[in-house]
Amino acid sequence: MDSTGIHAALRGHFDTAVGELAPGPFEASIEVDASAIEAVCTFLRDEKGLEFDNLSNLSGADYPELERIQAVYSLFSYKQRHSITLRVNADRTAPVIPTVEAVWPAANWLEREIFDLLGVEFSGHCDLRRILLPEDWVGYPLRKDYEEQPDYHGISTVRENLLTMKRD
Amino acid sequence: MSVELEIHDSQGLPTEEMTLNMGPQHPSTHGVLRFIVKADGEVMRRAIPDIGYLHRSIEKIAEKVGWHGFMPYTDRVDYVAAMACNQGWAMAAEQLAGIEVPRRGEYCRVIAAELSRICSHLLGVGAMGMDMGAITPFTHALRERDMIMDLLEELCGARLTFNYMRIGGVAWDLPHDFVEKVSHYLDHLEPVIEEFNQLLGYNRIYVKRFADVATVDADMAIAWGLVGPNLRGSGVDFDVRRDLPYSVYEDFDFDVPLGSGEMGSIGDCWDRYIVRMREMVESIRILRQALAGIPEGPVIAKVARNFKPPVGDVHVKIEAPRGEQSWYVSSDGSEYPHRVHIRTGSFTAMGIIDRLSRGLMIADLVAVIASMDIVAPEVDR
Amino acid sequence: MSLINSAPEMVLTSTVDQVLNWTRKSSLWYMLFGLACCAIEMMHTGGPRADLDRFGMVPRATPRVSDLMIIAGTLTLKMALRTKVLYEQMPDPKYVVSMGSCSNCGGLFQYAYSVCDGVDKVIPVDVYVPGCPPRPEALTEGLIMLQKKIMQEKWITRSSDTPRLGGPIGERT
Amino acid sequence: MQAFLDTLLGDAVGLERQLGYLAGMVVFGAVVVFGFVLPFAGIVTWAERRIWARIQSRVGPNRVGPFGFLQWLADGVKNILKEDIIPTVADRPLFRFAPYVVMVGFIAAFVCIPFSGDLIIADLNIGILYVTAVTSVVVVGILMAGWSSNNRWSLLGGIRAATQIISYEIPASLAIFPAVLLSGTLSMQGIIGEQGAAPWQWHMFHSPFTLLGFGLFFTAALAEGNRTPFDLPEAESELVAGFATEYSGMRSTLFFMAEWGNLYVIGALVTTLYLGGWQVPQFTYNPVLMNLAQMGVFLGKSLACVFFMIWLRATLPRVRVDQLMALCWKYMVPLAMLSVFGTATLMVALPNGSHTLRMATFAVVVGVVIRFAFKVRFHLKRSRALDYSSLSTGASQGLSS
Repeated sequence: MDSTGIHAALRGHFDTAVGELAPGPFEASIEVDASAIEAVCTFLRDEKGLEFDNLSNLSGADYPELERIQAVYSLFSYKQRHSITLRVNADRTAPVIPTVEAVWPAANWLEREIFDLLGVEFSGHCDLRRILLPEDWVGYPLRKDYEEQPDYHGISTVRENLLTMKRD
Repeated sequence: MSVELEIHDSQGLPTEEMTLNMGPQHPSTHGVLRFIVKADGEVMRRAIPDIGYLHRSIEKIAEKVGWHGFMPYTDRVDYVAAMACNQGWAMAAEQLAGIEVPRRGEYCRVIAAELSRICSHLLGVGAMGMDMGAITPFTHALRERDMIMDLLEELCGARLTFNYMRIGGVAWDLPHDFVEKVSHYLDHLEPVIEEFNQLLGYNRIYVKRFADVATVDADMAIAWGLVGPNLRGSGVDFDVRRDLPYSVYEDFDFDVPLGSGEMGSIGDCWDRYIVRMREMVESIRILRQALAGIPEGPVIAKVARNFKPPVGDVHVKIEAPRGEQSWYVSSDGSEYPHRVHIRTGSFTAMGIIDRLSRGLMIADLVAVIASMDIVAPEVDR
Repeated sequence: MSLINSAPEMVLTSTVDQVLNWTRKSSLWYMLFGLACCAIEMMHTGGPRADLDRFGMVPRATPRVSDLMIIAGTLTLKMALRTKVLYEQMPDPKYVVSMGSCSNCGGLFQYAYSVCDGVDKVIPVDVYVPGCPPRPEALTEGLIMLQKKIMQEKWITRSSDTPRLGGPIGERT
Repeated sequence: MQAFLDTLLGDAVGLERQLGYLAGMVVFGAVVVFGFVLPFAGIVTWAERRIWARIQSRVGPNRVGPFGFLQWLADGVKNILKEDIIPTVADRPLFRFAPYVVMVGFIAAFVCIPFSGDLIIADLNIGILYVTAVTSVVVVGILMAGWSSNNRWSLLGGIRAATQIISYEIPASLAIFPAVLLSGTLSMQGIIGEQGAAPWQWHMFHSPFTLLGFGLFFTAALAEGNRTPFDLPEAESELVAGFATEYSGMRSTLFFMAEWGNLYVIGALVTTLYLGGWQVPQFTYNPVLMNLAQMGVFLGKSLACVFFMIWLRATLPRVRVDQLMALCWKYMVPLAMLSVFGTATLMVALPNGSHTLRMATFAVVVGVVIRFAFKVRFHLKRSRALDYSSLSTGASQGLSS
């Protein structure tokens, strides 16, 4: 099924929770309300003819000027061989998106990664801990306004400019 | 995350759960992975992966170094098969900007990527043998890899981190005699793969260790997002090169090997092993066709030095040796990417290990990690 | 151990020193400490073509029996603390070779937020091998340099340098 | 040994004679331990590294001494002089004591291991029983090491070793029986004395049952010596270094030595029981020459076994712990029973043995070996046909030569 068909099916079922279809260079994307994402995903997975059985990518991007963090769900169906991209916007100050872990178990780690690096809280996630960075890390590095801590457990993260450093 | 402390064996006697810390520096964790193993004697109750010991913030660096400048970093995303990552990044940037790569350039890419794939699979299966205690296959794999590295070195001057591809094509044309050398090497490699199967793959002990261990059925593999050889080992007939063709893979005739449960059940560790072995054979086929059919012409399209793709984002999927790599690249129209996210095969494969490990023996955990062919930087990036 | 660096320098004591150095140099067991890209080149150095076994260097899984730690690859902050523990677990005399730009100075990743730029911030280093990643030949040369360094050490005879066990060799000039 | 000492002692009697025996045995024992056992354990590590390297298409140690022969010396001296770390959480007395227990178990076996017709420290009349008994002491040491290290990997390694060695004692002991039955004695020299110099006179080829017994004994001995494919206690890729994980310096060297020295014990036992021991045709009546020839033959056969074990280690993967147990209890113990009862029945049916049966068994084994050799030769030829260095003719030619 092509993206317009998928969009029509979603519109028919969810009405205004699903935004307009935005054409993209590779695949079309649909904006979805944060509150509806789990229902939309369940629908996309279970509905006959759609059958998105695979969450192939879950990315997030920080847009400080728009005051939002966007999660991008890239879905793929091995049965139907079609794909669609969903976008969910969250408020930048306290980003919360419901988890889709129950829909695709693969989302477990992908959501943890977004939480770790961008600080999006996935409500309902069973094990929302930092995954890549240590537990005691401060800040969310992939946010545009992230500032590095001067040291980590006594190891300085400040680096001298090696070119101007004098030999002693 | 709560695991009960006291457990009871079949006679109802209380036994104590043992927590083992495997890694981050453990001989079989392929780099720096860590598992917290909750074991009851030799039987694992869980193996909880702890990753991030090689998190090098590649995705953040992309936002600082610009479109062209990020290419060397993609080598380090998966250093065992750097060409595939090169290609993923180049394709993402090209699709954002709508650049058409010259056909010779695409052929060069395919040749480089397939050589890299053989290289990567060799290390993968060699490491599978080593983790099972057979060291000889590993050194033999290194011997073969050295020869491929010689070839790739002639192509781009580096043994491991190639930085060969550019946005719009490849950096250099094939060197003198390269086609002959590669075909000579492929002649040499084909019987070696057969020998590998005899030495390792069909070795009775090896089969016993790998067959029927950590079986992943097709539905589970798809739902957990397994990709590439791991997915095909579970019998799902999907290969990005064939089903969502990119580059010039449409020109080539090749099969997609699938796990068939030859030694046990579909989707066990042995299937994941044999899929890799057969993929090498298919790569040889692709290489032969590519070497025979390489057209003349330029290898790189004209791309501005000050490359600024229009605003937008793309998802690009390529078939890397460790499975489909999904690149999410977002551009805000400046000379720096706004966001790069790489969903790699090892990352999802790592995610499923917690689930698979329940009830296996500690020795099997090693087999599972090896058969998934997990490479640490791809997990952590 | 009062024997260390206490005897006067004569033919006998220097010969003993020479013999001890020779045994150490000829049997440098390195710990499998592959961190990143360089780990692959380290394996290749131990593999058929470069073959570190020629020099009596064999990989060891546990720090307790290894003499040499080849830091092969990027050291992240998360790993840096572990590295220190592993280094402390090695028995003396121990040596460290920093392999590749990342562990020398952070290399390609010095501006990353999660990378410890330079392993010498955490543990002392004897030999730095440049390259990204260094070729097996480069690593072999680095190890031969380490062997030369070991041959200059003094164990029994009095030495004007700081005693070997008093401070890590990397801090000597 | 006693006969040899008799010639030396001449006409001394009573206490003097006994003291003479004692002195002779102690001296010979010391010569064996310090002049043969300990260096041998080291030299085997060198040999193993060279052989492995060849199998893995590498070179192996070649920088210290001719062909790197002094490698073992460098390793040994270096290890002995290394810092000896005892973890603070370890059980100190046990931790210190464990390596010595392992060493005792391994060295004590040499009391009964013959070198030639006369050279044996003490030809006990319960020889083979004594060897099986003292080699089991190793388990205690390993378990002590695993427990006292206070490291979970060590503990797992120790427990694996204990289960494995104790379980495999049973098929190993059962597989000794056929040879003992045929010889009618437990004495090592007695067992060898019952065999002949020609291969078909060995116990191994007495009947298909003893052939089976030979195979079982060899396999079980591999498992008892923690060798691949049964090297689970120190499985590097699983348990880091198993029971020896926390040991450093000299103590770890003792473990290494016991392990590699055990190779020779296994080889010597196999040679004694099934491969005809030191038997050579009587070519001279000079006792020195004769003894030297016997020693050469015995060492040759034992070292062939050692080589075979090294070869196996370089080739095979290792089994899993449950498969190991299943192999022992489900297959090897019943087969060992079959071997014992088969041999016994045969001895009753044919008290003098059957020459035809011997020759038939011998022919079968020779046939298998020849077939295998052809297969290996085929692979060797094919691997040589593809020239490694001619492949990359370009920039990297200097490398591949």
